[in-house]
Formats: sequence, structure tokens, C-alpha cells
Amino acid sequence: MKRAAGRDPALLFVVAWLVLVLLTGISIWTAFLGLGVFAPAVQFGIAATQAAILFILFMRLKGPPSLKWVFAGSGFFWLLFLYGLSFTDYATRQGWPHR
Amino acid sequence: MSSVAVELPPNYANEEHTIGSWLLTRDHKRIALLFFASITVFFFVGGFAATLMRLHLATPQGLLQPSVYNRMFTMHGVVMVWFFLIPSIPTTLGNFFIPMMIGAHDLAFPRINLASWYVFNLSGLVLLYALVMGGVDTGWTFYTPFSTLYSNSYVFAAAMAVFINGFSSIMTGLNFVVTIHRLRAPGMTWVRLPLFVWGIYSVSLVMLTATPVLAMDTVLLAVERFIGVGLFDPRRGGDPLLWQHMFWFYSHPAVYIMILPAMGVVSELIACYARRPIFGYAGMTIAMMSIAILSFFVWAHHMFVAGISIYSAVVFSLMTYFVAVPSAIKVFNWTVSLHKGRIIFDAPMIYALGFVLLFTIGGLTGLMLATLAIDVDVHATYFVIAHFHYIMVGATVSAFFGGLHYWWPKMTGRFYPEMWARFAAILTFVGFNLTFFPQFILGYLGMPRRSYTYPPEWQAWNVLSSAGASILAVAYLLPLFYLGWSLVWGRRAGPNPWGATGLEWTTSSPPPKENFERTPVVKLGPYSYDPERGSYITQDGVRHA
Amino acid sequence: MPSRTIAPELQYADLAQQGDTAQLGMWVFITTETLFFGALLFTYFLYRNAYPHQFALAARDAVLWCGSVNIGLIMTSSLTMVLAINAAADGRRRALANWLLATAFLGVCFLAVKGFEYYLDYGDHVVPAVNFIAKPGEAPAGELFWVFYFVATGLHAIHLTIGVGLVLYILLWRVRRGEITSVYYAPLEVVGLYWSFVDTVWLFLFPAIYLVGRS
Amino acid sequence: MYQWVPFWPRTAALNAVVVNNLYIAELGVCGLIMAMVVGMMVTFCIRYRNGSAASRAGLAQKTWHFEIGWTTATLVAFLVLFVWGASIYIWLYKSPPGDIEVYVVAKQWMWKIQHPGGQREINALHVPVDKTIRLVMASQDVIHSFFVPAFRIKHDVVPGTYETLWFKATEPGTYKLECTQYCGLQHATMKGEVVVMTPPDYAGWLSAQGVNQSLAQQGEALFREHGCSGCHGLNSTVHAPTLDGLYGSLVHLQDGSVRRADERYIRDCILAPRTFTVAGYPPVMPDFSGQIGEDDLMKLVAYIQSIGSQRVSR
Repeated sequence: MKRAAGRDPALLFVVAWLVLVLLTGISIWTAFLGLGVFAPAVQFGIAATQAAILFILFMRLKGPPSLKWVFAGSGFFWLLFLYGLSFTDYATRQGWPHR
Repeated sequence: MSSVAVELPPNYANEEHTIGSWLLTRDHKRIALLFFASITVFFFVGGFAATLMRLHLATPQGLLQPSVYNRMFTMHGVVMVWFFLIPSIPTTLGNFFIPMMIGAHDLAFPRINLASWYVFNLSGLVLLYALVMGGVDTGWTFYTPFSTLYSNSYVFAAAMAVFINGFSSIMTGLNFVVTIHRLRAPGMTWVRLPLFVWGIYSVSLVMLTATPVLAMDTVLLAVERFIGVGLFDPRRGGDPLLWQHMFWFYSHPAVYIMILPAMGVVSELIACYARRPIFGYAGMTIAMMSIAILSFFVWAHHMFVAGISIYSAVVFSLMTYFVAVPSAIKVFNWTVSLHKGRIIFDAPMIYALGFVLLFTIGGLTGLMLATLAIDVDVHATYFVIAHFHYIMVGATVSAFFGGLHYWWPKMTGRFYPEMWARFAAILTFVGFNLTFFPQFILGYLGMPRRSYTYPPEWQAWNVLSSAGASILAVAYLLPLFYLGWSLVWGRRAGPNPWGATGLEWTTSSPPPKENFERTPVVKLGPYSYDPERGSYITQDGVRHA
Repeated sequence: MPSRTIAPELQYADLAQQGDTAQLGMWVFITTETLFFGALLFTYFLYRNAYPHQFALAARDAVLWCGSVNIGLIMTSSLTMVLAINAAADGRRRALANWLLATAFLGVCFLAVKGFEYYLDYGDHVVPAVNFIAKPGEAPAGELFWVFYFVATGLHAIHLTIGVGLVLYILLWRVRRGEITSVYYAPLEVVGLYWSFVDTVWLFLFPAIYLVGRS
Repeated sequence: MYQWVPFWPRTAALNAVVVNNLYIAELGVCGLIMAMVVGMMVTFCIRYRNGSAASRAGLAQKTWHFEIGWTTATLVAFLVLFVWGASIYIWLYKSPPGDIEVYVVAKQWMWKIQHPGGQREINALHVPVDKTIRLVMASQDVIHSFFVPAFRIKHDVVPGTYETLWFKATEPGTYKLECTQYCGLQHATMKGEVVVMTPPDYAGWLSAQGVNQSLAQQGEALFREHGCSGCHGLNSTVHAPTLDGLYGSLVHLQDGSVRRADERYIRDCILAPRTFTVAGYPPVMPDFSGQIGEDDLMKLVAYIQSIGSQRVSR
């Protein structure tokens, strides 16, 4: 490799960008399909995929294992605590939702 | 004495004298002292409110207007939690000693460190604005919908102060995490880190992961307060308990933000003054890290009676029992660390032993509160007040003062007066218990917190508590005087007056600007004390008799 | 343009360590930002799950084309940002400046579209506490959606404004003074991380705001 | 003596006896642990003080044995207490069908009580001894908390929903009623008393109130006043669900979910009918939020409850 270490060629980023745009298109398309309760799952799944592309390529997580991975992931991991443990309340609380 | 007013050698503090050299410094040691000045001011602001409250509660009729009393306990809570206890040990002792204990020349991001101090003071000014304009009467927990739709006080400004304060927490925590990861001296492996460093590391992780949730919560609170429409509004189908969920997602770990660094400090003190290695180093580190993580699983134990699902409450109660286990391990290890030691009862050790006892009482009553059925009874009574003061004030402040005395010679190059310090340490312990133990009884009798009046039959306990508070006030004020005195007239201290093993003791007292003449090389773990021979080995591998 | 030799700070052994540490610092900060916006989305999921119909009705007024244009703009800006970093690593000063300018420009365009969208929202009478009028069937929880909308997009816009400021600072100060070289361009990488993170936030806000109640 | 320095609250309900036992057990366990810690600490401090002659040879090295043993022992002890506490909690908060159902409205800064017989009182609650009293509580403004120390029961009253609580008083007397959730300026004075009476006294008290309409009857009047009977009445031409026999039954909603028609459900339906459209009915009912105060709502609920067929427990 002639390029400076740890960098990817511009072409890769352009392709990744095209994929991102394509995924956005799909996401918008699904909104009109009437998927009901599955729509948010699909749309947020696509958003998560796009975020992964951004994190791994554009934010250069690609490469050997590093501490960056831990911190990149720990925010999402910690959110699971908030979402998961709150769920124990909201899923079983009497009288929620109010009204 | 002949040692009076001896000039100190060139060091971080006397190298430059201009005001600008302090206000624009990037030296972590100077920033630690800047923080020390700020939090001391807030400690006495919060303490002033506490004094007024205890004076008021000495009689059932009281002496303050109800509106004033409500503002006093809110101010006491907000100031003490965010402006004293949370920053106390990390920003002062942590800031000063973390780089030195890992053999670094500074923190990773000195500018961010300084910015943290400015942001802290900015948030303090916003809070003071709220107080001067008329105060806040919601309690430090800002429960909705009272805080958003009903209170006629400066909730918006106070919420903004808390929000801005969070940036300071995050900046400090981020700095510590990155520094401990990246700037350890050669040979300073993770298992050679002193427990104080582990304490600060774990607490920094908690600061980083808890604070943003509170920040978002206060933003939503401020929005609802400002425009009168918001996500916690029950009239629009909002859930007032959502505020509590997100608030306690931060504020329960916040209690551990206060106690984890204190645990670190006390581990240093006990090892040094018992002259033996701390018992179960690995267990201590695992306990601290698991407390840091488990602290996020227990928040809804503040909401057992708030109307959450009973099944959820059972889950949170179980989690709370689990978090008690590492705390119990730590108490056990500290106690066993005295076994076959060569115990010296200097002031820091008295503070440390006081810490262990107060922490144990606080922890055990916490266990009672984790028991669901007991919590239903004593929730939001003085039992809870007493419990968390034992942890947050009794334990944390004892550790803070203990650490301050222990490292005082290193920070200033001078000894504090030992007899006065011992007296203050004992007085703290006595005064504290006298203040808060009666509150356990009051709580079980059913005295609700945040009440400006109470039935006359409870006066005896309240008078006892107020009497204790006056003793405690003296005990907390004393160090201000004798430590100040020692700055000028204190006996000169050498590099390692206590014969301690940490890297910070291998450089001169006070340390030079760059901490170490050259980067130290670490040869072995902390606490290489030998009680049998009375010798010790500092972490750079030098044996001392 | 001059090129400067930069010395590492006191506490670092060399520039590589300094740059690496700076990036790690930004990653730690991104952890906190993830939790910050994650907490906001938590409130969103909670209420959307509790009041699906009101949310669907309320969200129909969200201007889809504005959101879609903006997601295109912001994804493109991530591309230009990463190309700027490539240019910096290769020492192509001219290209670096151009890509940074493009990034800042796309950021400003995003903010302009956002501003125009707020104007349209005002016309639709969906601004809570200002001129909110509930449509039939969306009361009372529909208003919660709009509170979320303004808090989320407002905070995102603030983050993006800061990002534009940082890019301009790198461009007008660090690059012009020759402090960004192929040897040491960590400050640019740090800003790039932040920029792409702000982009990520929008990726999640987009389906949350614009794709609800379309069918 | 008791009057001057009380150590222990009065114990005047079935709930309180059960909680007391647990509390005493916990005090015992905690006292034991505390004694161990203090005992060890004092012993070591004296024996191994600097300058003492005790031998320091052979420091304990194998730490894991101690630690695992200590951890397991504490964990087991804790788990017993957890299970005990949790089972009482569930018993305390799963309200059984009450012998008497009392409606409580909390507002800044008073407790408004409505008895099923239509009697109303403020900051006082009169109940007979040895009967299960079920409280249905609502808040008109901020969060309050209903606390009777002598019964060891407490529950927050959150605006926007109903909360329930029960107790069974065992001793006649007058007991403190407190608000324990800070609710504003006069929070400290938001107090009252629970008067537990013998059955004859209670009957006497009820009749002395001079009320001739029961709560349900008052609710029926409101039912007509607000025009509810126009649609939900028997002779109505509008296609609206009938309310006879509704209370306690299972209702299938338009969105496919099933709800038990308890007090909370009825309240929710009145305030936000569109959220709870019943399957097979058009969503035509107007929204009554902001038009009916909490006390009138409770009368309506009591009325609909009175024409229901089954009793509800949760």
C-alpha cells in the first residue's frame, strides 16, 4: 500500500455513500407500504445499518481491535440498561398509558 | 519553632505569581486548587442552608417562613449534590493526584480540564442567580408536574445550572478516563494502579454514562417549564414518572459518583496507616467496577411507592440487593486490612475508620430500604434522609477530609497540626452520628421529609439532631482554620512524610510543575508495606527501612 | 502557506500518542452524546408505543421532502469530510481546503432547509405553545410528538452549528496557519468524528419524525 | 414517657403487624453485621496498634477463600430478606376487593375523602375496625403521597391516573395521615387523621353526616347532567356501548387490545374516549378532559360501578 496507513481509498467512501443514499430511499419507500407495526422496526433497522456504515468506515473504526470500539459501542450498550429496565415498568404498569 | 516560615523550594505553586498564571493555567495541580476554592465556597453555601434548616427544626413552630424553609432544603440539596459532593474528590484530589499516581506529567487534555473549572463556575453563577432572584422550592429532585407546571420559583434557571454543571462533570470524567488509559508511566499496568486510581476510573465511567441522561431530562424539564407544554404533562397523556425514571437513572449512579472516589481514598489511607498491603486488592477493584455498572440497574428503587409496576419494583429490589454485595466485600476487606497491621492513629486514619463505620451503617440501612415492604413504610421519611446522609455526607466527606489531610503535605509542602486534626476527625464522627442517628428513629416514627413543621412529640429527637448539627458545623469549620494556619506556619514536610508507597510520594513536596524530573518507571504494585519489619517499597522499586 | 513543525504537549511522548489520545477523547465524548440523544429517543419510543394513532396523525404534518433533502445533504457532508481527511493525510492542501469548505457549505444548507421547514411548520399550526391546533383525533398526545420534534431537531441543529463552527475553525485557523499537515492532522480527524456522529443522529431522527403515519 | 420520647410508631393495622415483623428481623440482621464489623475493627485496632507486641508474621495471603465465603454468606442472607420483603410488598399493593371502597382526591394541600354512602370529609377518614378498606386515589394537580405511619402503608398519588391502596385497621383510635411527596408551599400541613371506629360508632358517624344521596346516586345525576345518558341510556338511538354490567368485565377495543373495565379504565374512557374506542362502535364520544373535576369523575365511576355486575380486584 502506498497510501498512509489506516486510510481507505476515496472510491470506497463514494460507494459507501451510494449505499447510504440507496438505504434511505428504501426506508422512505417502506413508509408508504403500510407495514403497520413492522414499519418502525424496518426503518430503525435501516437507520442502524446506516449508522454502522458511518461508524465503521467514515469514522474509521475499521482496523485492528482497539479501545475505540469499546467506547463506540458502550453508549449503545448503556442505552440498553435504560430501555430494558424501564421496559419492566412500562410493559406491566397498571394504568399505563394514562388515558 | 525554628521551622516557621521557611521558604519552599521552586514548585508548581510558587513558580509564577500572577493572577493570569492561575486563571489560565493548564497545570492539573493548580486547576485542582482552583476547584478546591470553588467547591469550598459551595460547601459553605450548602452548609449554611443546612444550619438554618436544623435551627428551624429545633422547635415544631420553627423560625423561618414555610416558603423560605422550602427554598432552603432545595438549595441545600442542589448545592451539596451537584456543586460539592459530585465534584468534591474527583476535581480536587483526583485532579491533583491521578496524573502523579500513574506517573504522568499532566492530564491528557489540560485545556479541557481548565474549561471544566470555568463551566463549573458558570453553572454555579447561574444557580446563584436563581437563588438570589428568589430561590427554588421544588426539592433537589425537581419532581414533575410540580416543578414544571405548579412551582412559582426559579426552576428554569436552576435546571439550567444543573444542565451546565453536567458539562463540567463530563469534561472531568472524560479527561480521567483517557488519561488513565493512555498516560500511565512505563510499568504501570492495570493491576499496579493504586485503588484511588481505580476509584476515580470507575467513577469517571459513571459520570460519562449517567450525566447525559440527566442532561436530556433537564432539557425536557426546561422546555416544559418554559413553554408550558411538555413530555411530562399528564394532561396531554405524558407520564410524570418518566421524569423520575430518567432523573434516577442519573441520580442513583450519582450516589456512587460520590462514594466510589471516597472508597479509593480510604483504601489508600488504610493501607498507609495500617502499614500493610490492602487485603484483597483484586477483589477491591472488581467490587468497584461492578458497583459502577450495577449502579445503573437499581434506579427505580427510589420509585417503589411512586406507582410503577409492582413486578418492575421486584426486579429493581433484587438488583439493589446485588449491588449491596460488592459494598459488603469492600467493608470486609477494609476491616481485615487492619489485621496484623501496625496501626497509626493519625487524623487521616481516624477519618478512614470513621468512614468505614458510617458507610456500614449507611449501607445496612440501605439494605433495609431495598426491602420492598420496608421501603413502603419509610420511603420519603427521615429514615431515607438519615440513610443517604450517612453515605453521601458521613462517608464521603470523611473520606474527603481524610484524603485532604493525608495529601496536604504533598500539596502544600507543610504538615497540618496533628492534634487539632485528630480532634476535628473525632468531632466529625461524634457530631455526625448525633445529627443523623435520631433521624432514623424519626423516620420510622413517620416524620416526612421536606416538612417545615412536625408534631410536638417528635421534638426531643429533632433537638438532639440539631445539637449534633452544631457540633458537626464546628468539626467542618475547624480544618479551614488550622489548615489555613499551616500554609504559613506549618512544619516543612519532606517528599514522603508518611512513608507511603505511591508514585506521588517519590517527587518533592510540593511537586515541581512537571510533577517528575523524569518519567518514573514502575517496578511493582501499590501497598508494598511490610508490617513485620516496618519497611516499605515505593512503586518505583526503592526500598525504605 | 507555511507549514509548521508542531511539538507534542508536555504530557505526551510524541505526536502519534497525542493524536491517538485526542481521537480516543472524542470517542469517549461520542459515548456521552449517544446516551444524550438515546435518552431523547427513549421518550419518543415510549410515547409512540403508548399513543400510536395520535402519533401517526400528528406526524403526517412533518414535511417529508425537507427531511429527505436534509438526510441527503448531511450524508454527503460526511463524505466530503472524510475526503478532506484523506486529502490532509496525503498532504494535498488545496483539496483539503476545498473539501472542508464543501462540508461547511452542506452543513449551512442543512440548517437553511431546517429553518425553512420550521417556517412551514409554523404555517401548519403545529408549534406547541405558539400556535398549536390539534387535528381531530390526535388530542391530547399528538402534541407530545411536536414537542419531541422541536426538541430533537433543535438540539440537532445546535450540534450541527457547532460542527460548522469547528470545521470553519480548522479551515480558517489551523489549515491556514499550516498546522494541519500530513504528519499531524489529528484535530481534523477529531472534528470529522464529531461531524459524522451528528450525521448519525439525523439518521435516527429521520424515520422517527418523517416516516410515521405515511401510509 | 411514651408521649415524650417515642421510639416506635403505633401499630394499628394488619399491614403494620406484618411489616413490623420484617423490620425487626432486618434490624436483627443488620445489627449482627454491624456488631461483627465493629467487633473486628476494635479488636484489630487494639491488638495491632503501632508499638504493640503482637506478632505480624504470616499475613493472610489466600484472599479468595475469605472473599467467596463472605460474598456467598451475605448473598444468601440478603436473598432471604429480599423474598420476604417482596412477597409482603406484592400483598400490600395488590389490593383485594374492599369491604368498603373510599375515594380520595388529593390536591394542594388537602385530602378530600368521599365515602360510598355519599359522605364527604376533608383531611379526615373515618373507617370501621376490622374491615378491608380499599382506597381509590386521584390527584388534581401534583404528585402527593398517602401515608399512614401506624398502618405502614404509603402510595404516591400521581395525576392522570388512579392509584389504589388497602388496609385493615385492627385497633380503634385516631392516627396520623400524612402527605410524604413534596407538593409545594404547604406540603408540611397537608395532614389529616384516620379515625378507626367500632362498628356501632361508625354507623352512628355515617348517619350523623346528614347525607341522603349515595355516591353512586350523585353520579347518576351527573350522568344525566353531562348528557351521558343520551347515548349510553337504554332508550338511546345512538350506537353506544351499554354500561350495565360493564364494570369488571373484559372489553375488546378497536385496536385489538383487551382491557379489564376497572376504575382506571372507566376514568380513561371518559377523559380520552378515542384512545379506548370499543370494537364495533363508531368513535363519536366527545372528549371530557378538562370538563369534569376529579371528585365528580369519581362519582361517575362510582355510578358506573354500581350498575356493574362483578367486583374487581387487581
